[in-house]
Amino acid sequence: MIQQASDSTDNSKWQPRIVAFLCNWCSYAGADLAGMSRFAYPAAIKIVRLPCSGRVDPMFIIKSFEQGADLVLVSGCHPGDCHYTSGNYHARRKLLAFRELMTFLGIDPRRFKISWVSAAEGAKWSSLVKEITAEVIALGPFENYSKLRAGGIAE
Amino acid sequence: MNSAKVDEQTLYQAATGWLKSAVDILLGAGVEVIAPIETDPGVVELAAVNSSEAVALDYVNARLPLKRLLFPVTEVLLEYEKQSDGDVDVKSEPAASPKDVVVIGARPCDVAALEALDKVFHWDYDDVHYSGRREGTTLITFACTKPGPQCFCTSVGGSPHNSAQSDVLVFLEDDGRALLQVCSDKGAKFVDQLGDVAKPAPAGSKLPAPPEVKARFEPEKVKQWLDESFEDDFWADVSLKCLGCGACSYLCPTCHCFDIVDEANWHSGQRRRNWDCCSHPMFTKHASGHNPRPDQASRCRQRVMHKFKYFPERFGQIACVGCGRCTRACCVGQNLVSILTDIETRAKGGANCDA
Amino acid sequence: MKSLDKYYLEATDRWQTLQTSSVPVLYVGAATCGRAAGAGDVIKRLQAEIRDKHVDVKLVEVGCLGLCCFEPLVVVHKPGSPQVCYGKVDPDKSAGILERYVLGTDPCAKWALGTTTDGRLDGVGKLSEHPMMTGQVRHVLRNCGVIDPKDMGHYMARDGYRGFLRALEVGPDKTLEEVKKSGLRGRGGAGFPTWQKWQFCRKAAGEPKYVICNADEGDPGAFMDRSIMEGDPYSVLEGMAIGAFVIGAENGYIYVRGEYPLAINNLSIAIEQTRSMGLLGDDILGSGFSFNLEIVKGAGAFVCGEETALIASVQGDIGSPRQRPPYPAQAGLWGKPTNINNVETWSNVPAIIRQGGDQFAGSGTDRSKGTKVFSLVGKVKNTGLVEVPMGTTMRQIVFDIGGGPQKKRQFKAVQSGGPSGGCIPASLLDLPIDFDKLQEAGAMMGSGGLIVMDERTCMVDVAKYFLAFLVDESCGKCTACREGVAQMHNVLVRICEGDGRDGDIELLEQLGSYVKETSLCQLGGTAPNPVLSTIRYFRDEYETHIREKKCRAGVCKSLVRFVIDAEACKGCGLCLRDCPAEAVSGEKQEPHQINAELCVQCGVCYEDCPFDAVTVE
Amino acid sequence: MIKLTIDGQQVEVEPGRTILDAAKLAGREIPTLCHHPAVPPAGACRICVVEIVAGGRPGLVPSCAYPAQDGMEIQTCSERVLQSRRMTLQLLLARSPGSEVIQEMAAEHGIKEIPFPKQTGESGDDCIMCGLCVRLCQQIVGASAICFDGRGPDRKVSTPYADRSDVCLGCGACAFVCPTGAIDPAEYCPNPIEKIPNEFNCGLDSRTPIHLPFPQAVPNKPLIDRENCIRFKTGGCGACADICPAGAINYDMTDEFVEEDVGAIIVATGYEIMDPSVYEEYGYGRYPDVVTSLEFERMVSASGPSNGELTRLSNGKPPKSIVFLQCIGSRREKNGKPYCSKICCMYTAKHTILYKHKVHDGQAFVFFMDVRAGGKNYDQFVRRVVKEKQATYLRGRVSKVYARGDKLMVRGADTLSGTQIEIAAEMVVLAPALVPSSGIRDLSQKLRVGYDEHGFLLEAHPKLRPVDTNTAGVFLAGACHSPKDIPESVAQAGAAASKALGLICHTRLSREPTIGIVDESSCNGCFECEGVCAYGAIGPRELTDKKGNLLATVAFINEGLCQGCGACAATCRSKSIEVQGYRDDQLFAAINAIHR
Amino acid sequence: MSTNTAITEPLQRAAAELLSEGKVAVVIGYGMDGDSSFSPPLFAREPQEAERLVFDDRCFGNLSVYLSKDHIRRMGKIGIVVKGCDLRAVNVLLREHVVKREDVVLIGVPCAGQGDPLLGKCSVCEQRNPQGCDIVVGDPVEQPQIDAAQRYSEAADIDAKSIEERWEFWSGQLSKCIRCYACRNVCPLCYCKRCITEKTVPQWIETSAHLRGNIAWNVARAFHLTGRCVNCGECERACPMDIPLGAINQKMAQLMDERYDFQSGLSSEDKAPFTTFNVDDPETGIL
Repeated sequence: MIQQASDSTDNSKWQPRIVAFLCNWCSYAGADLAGMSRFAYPAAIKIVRLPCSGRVDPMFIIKSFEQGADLVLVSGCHPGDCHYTSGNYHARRKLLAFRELMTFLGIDPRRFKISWVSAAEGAKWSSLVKEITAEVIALGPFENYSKLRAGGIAE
Repeated sequence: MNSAKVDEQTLYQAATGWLKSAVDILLGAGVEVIAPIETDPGVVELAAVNSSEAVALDYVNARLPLKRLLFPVTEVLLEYEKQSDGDVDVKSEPAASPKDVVVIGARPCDVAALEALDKVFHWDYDDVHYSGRREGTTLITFACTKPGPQCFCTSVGGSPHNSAQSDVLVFLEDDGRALLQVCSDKGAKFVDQLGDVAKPAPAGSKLPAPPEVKARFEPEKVKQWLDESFEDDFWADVSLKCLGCGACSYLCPTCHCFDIVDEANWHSGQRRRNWDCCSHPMFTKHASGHNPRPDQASRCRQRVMHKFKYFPERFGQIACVGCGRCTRACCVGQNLVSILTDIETRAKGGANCDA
Repeated sequence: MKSLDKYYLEATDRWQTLQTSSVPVLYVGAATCGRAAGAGDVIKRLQAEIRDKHVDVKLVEVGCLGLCCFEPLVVVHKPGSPQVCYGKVDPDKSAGILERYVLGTDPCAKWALGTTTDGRLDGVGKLSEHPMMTGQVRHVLRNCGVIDPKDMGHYMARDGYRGFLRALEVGPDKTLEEVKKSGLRGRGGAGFPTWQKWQFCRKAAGEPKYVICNADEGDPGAFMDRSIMEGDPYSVLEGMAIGAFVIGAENGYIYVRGEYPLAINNLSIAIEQTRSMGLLGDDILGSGFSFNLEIVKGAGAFVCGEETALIASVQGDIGSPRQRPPYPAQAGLWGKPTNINNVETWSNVPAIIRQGGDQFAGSGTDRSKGTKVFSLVGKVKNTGLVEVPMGTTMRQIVFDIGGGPQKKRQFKAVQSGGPSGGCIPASLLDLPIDFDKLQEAGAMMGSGGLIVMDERTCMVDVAKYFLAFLVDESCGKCTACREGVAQMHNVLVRICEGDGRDGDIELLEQLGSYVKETSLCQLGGTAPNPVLSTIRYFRDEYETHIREKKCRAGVCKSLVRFVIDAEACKGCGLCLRDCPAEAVSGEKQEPHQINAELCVQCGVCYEDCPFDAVTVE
Repeated sequence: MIKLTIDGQQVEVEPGRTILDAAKLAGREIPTLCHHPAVPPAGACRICVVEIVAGGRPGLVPSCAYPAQDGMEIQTCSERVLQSRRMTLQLLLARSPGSEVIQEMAAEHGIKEIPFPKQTGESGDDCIMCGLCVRLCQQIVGASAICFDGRGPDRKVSTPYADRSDVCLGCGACAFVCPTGAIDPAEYCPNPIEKIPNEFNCGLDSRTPIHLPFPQAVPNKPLIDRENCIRFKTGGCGACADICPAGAINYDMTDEFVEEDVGAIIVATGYEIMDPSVYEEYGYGRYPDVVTSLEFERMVSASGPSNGELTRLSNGKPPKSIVFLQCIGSRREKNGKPYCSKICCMYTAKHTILYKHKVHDGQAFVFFMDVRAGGKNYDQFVRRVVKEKQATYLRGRVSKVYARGDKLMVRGADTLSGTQIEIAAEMVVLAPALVPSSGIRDLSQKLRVGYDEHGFLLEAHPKLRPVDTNTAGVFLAGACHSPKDIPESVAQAGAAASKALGLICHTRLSREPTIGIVDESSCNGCFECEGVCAYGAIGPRELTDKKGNLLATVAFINEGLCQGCGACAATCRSKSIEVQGYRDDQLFAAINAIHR
Repeated sequence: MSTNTAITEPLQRAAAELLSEGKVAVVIGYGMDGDSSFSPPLFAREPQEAERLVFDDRCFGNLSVYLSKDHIRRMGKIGIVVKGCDLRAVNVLLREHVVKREDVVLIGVPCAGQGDPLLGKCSVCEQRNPQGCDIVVGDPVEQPQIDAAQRYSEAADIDAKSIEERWEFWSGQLSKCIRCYACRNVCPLCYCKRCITEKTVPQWIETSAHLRGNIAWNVARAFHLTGRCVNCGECERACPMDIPLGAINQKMAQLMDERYDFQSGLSSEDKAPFTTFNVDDPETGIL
């Protein structure tokens, strides 16, 4: 573990890790479409499939950071398109509030992205991933958090 | 361990500026110096210092007790990692061998509390994590000059000038000088390190009289009642307002309950020991869902019983040093002294008065 | 009860004292009729005289004696002398009577109508022997003009409320039995047996029950009820109390026309006094029977004399009748059983209970018992209230009591029963007065109005007059009355204006019988009577109007041409002076002439001429 | 029961009934004027008199107001009766010579001449003073806005103080009951009489508060419109209950919530048409002769407001030329609906034929964008219309409709010939866009069914599940889903029905296992999960001990309704809900895996 | 310290009456304790015990926390002394079905503010006079008009910091956390039978008192109170390590107020912001 921590702080070897929570019906299908349509996008993104963006508990994001994510993305259906009618509306409230909480606590909000990508937006997915990957590369490793993996108060 | 006692306690007179010299000397010797510093206005905490300037001298007691230096709030017991071949590599040694530490300025009650911790961590099993740190720690205790309103050390066998478990007990004087009472070899070593700064006190030098801390109850009487009052309604009454927040236990210099958890992901992890608290409902909750201490009454009772009955029965001493932190920290005004005096009244057959 | 007895004693004592007063007492008839004739001025004058002369003379206002043509009337009690009744007393005369008779010795015989008590007085006969009084039997009117209507003591002293007390004593059943025995029939016009009406209401289901006094005296020329209410209000109250007791009603209403303020005033006082004596109110004399009375003022609609319209009016609704059944005895005021009797009926009751029904039944005819009060008006010498036993003939009333037509003119007919009654021609003058007999003759008793007509009365005009009244008074609810009566009136107008056609009489008859049988209420049901009875007896007059275009009575202006009989004319110039059209010419002492072109047929000359020299051509 | 004889015929009636009631039972007709079964009788007009021959006080009595009595013998048309009746009619005729009702009645009674002068002018109007209106207004309506003024022949029916009084409700009941039609409420009602528009006829005519919703309604029974019923407005009236022989009227009935546990719901809320007045250029709402297709449909319907007679609303004459405008609001990206309303092309073709049926010599024009006649035999139908010259089809849009004289000028383009066209029409029929029913959004939220930007409900899948919705057990039929014609709607309804039956005919329900499960031991019962559940799948469940004591109320997820979205799981603070297949530990494992 | 006799006396009377009439099994109020720097909770179960109830300017605690405690609820119907601010917590508890309205008798006390000087929350209190109580003792106090801008001031200092400074600040503060959970246990709204931090399968939050675990804990705590927290400040008062928890809570409350026009606990009928939504909710920051 200590070894790992030093790995991740070594910028030369560092590869960004993006955790993406995608809803099954729109964004996951959109990502799928991007694949089928042969839209290339960076491999830094690791997709976790969920039924709905409304399924995302903000603690998933904290969990992801704890596990070494440099950036977390939650993506769902466009408003009004939710397969479950309103899951994305609930997600929108919660996740935007969560981002405010992060911001207030000094947890860099640029490390957390929300997007709406429909099943038809393979191209958008591809460009979105490119965009955020470029951004996270520019930001560098999420050191504030990676440092924490070495321990807390008494260590 | 601090079991070796000097045959004769020796008094030294330290000159003005002794503290600065002591800190400089110790830091120069690569020793980690822990001392009270004011972290927030009115809040004093024992923490590592780089110079003597930050050391706070005028305070009642540190917010967190001394115990946290020897029994940290969380510590790694072992680490493990899955190897590429599928084997698991386990490191069960303490992460690093502890540095020598000198704690300057803890209060006598906090220091005296270590006796209880020593007994627990060195009882049926020698806890290397604890004892390693305990060995390497020298305790230069500052005698109390201004006890706080909630202090009741004298009721539990202590005193503002209690030297128990201290290596050196320091009596600060107004002019910056101090009387150093050496209580152990470690203490002697410390005084030696000071060189000229500390000279043997002139014969006949007298220790100042301790400030008054009124004795509030007799622990024996309390125990006497506790011995036969496990089922008493008193516990339900006294615990009514208790929210089980745990602040009392966490701040207690003698409380030592802990929980061991694994924090891991799929390929590596740590086993940690964290403070725990008998006031929390989860503390005794079984995996089955059964909780032998199902309510706040039984948990409150446990806390009092443990300190004033079980611990004395097992280790021959009360697990309370009268620092008063529990009462100060309680946000619903639960007052340990009131509870104990109430118990004492009951022990004497008196009426139930305000708990 | 004890206090009541005591009061009776006191009242009797007071009454006796008044009757045998040691100081002179002047009784002034101050009912509406008296006041209209100037009784008010007389009273003022007498008061002033008494005050100025510092004499000890009592003045008492009483009701109407019925001698209306002699109003104002003053009855003088002078200690030691019989009481004398003076007629047509004006203020000067009253001062003279005071001066000369009361304070002096001259009985002023020329003004006196007669004595009212025993004893003789020079030059003054007995009033009971006065032509207008002979033949009269005064039961209902016994107190009128005798007692002070505002002093209950007077009534009590004359056996007032004894009937009611007896009723309370014997109970409703026996009381009703007495009424039945008496054979009393409603005096309002229809002559329905009173006991039967009471019994219907008594037996009808529904609580509470009500009794109502119909004091909406609407017939032109009728004023019996007014006189009773003004002169003897207690008898009405007592009668109602007895009726209510029999029927089981706890509330009563007196529906009085608003045009009778004095009657309302006297009734109110009487109610208050009776109540204060404990004879009205809750649990009367501990009998358990409660009875409260209230006066309701009518607004002077003739139709409100009809029972259902009256009830509607009491309820505050428009005074329109409704179809019967249900009858008021079943569903009247507020839908509850209600008994309505007229003033005279009610005031007959106390004596019946007091003296027993048999005594009442002792007078009158077979099927019409007791007496009947008539108001005798029209072209007759003595007008006034007349109370005669049933069975008296019309001739007796008109000629004996009334003194016959004025100016020795020819009697033509009597209109009986007001606008809804009919006329009785000379040929039927000997008909005894009786509900059924009058009905047979095509007239009706009505409430008792008798209008005497002489040769100068045009019967078509009379019919037209009454019809005009009825057109005005029809409520307009039902087609038959509203349209039928109006059309009849139109035909009559046409006839009187000389536009009568053949068939008009038949049309009138046809309409008349239609209106009679098709109308909703008895206003319409009787409205054609004046027409139908005049056609029946004076068909020739109609024919003359229609065919000859002539009105022999000289009334219908379009059909009249006045001429002066030169032989009879003495040239007095009266007609010349009064003619508004200056159509009369002629020198004094010479026969005058009427210029037909200027004449407007107003008839002034016709009326004026003392020699009957003006005639109708 | 009361037994009486009427014209020799024995009848039995209940006590309290009138002779008129008895006569009706006996089948004897007695003329009436002032009588109305709903209004207490007055016996005012006297036209209904009959003769009591025996068994009562003999004479003429008004049958409407006279109670039938046991043993009565009644003649309804004896000579005496007829004489009276004839006289009454003569008198009434004199008063109201112009009244047709009286004239007819008089004629029936053989009256030719009357011996009275006929009145003219004010007092000779049609009012026969029967007072039915007065009684109705006072006793039934309870408004007392009409009264009598004066008495005798001068009696008049008037308003209090002859004024326009606010007590008048404007209900028009007086005019309704007036036997001679003498009342025009507008003369005295303070407010304009608001006729109740007949909804089914697009408000082209009016209806009474008691009405049949539409012809052949199911159930085919009248209903009372509470908003307009006087009983509910003033507490008066109640006439219908009085006269209903079946006693079927119950004013206490109220709308009620009926709760049913059902296994499936089919939504078939249909459509509404868009209000075309938003397009000012077409003049709808400004010119009476510009109507919607639905209004036109009613106007040509035999059961419509004009009984099938097609007339111009402006002047009542048949329109000699008519222009049908297609796509009013449909297929219009800006200020309209981008979709095709689908049914207009076909019904307009039908309308042109109907028009020709009504106006043989009329000329019809149709402005269209495309003729969309995709359906079985549809295209043939339209072609027939064109071929048979039922109508002239002009491809193009209309830019303006404006009035010139009594004509409507329709200006448009014929894009086929490339010319500007102006047609002088007498009627213009608009085919407005179909829109979903106005309450659809509320309903969709209740049913947790999605809707598109236009408010049409969303199917679960446009191709594979066109009848289902994303809420299990809710199916769609008809135009609530999208504009549809009848065959399509019927087909979808059949499909929805069989889907619903397929669902409920089984004792067990098969479904995806990805649903939420509540950990009842840790659920707090705060029901925040209920708030986020789009399916109403979450409800309370009471946990009891063995004795039945309530221990806790916790959330319960109906597994038949749950769709497994997991919003509840994300909302649950105590983490007491897991979604099968997307459990927290499964997701954490996925997050962990990023370390590889 | 000054006892408010104008409230204390009627309060005692009302409590004694409720108890003697058996309308409640216990009245939870404030008592006097000379050893304490504030007036601690007092449980009156007998009418005579009501005499010990006081109301003064040291009644800091939010007694509604006891409404969810089993050992109190077992007593029966609860009478509870509530200040206007406490009532907000009661409203949330009602909304979340923790207590039923019929199971509590709310004894409202008008409160012009606690502490000398006034506590921060009291100086911007908009609920000085409790609304909707079963009983209100004492006369209403003046309610100053509070500007919406004044409502949230505790977070202002931190808002002024840059992201990095904030991280610096909070990592320092949160490092202190010893995970005693006093903040949770005194919170009236942290009534979970099993706290998220106690859930071990999976382990949502590391229980060790290192900064990583402390951040997770404090984020979870703050987020679970977002849209619910009534800013009573008990967590901060209870925190033995003096972590400015109130600032976090206030920040989130401010967000709910500004973004969704929602203030928690003003009514027991309203819907928590995270259980509802508007189609037109703000979208800023979504890609």
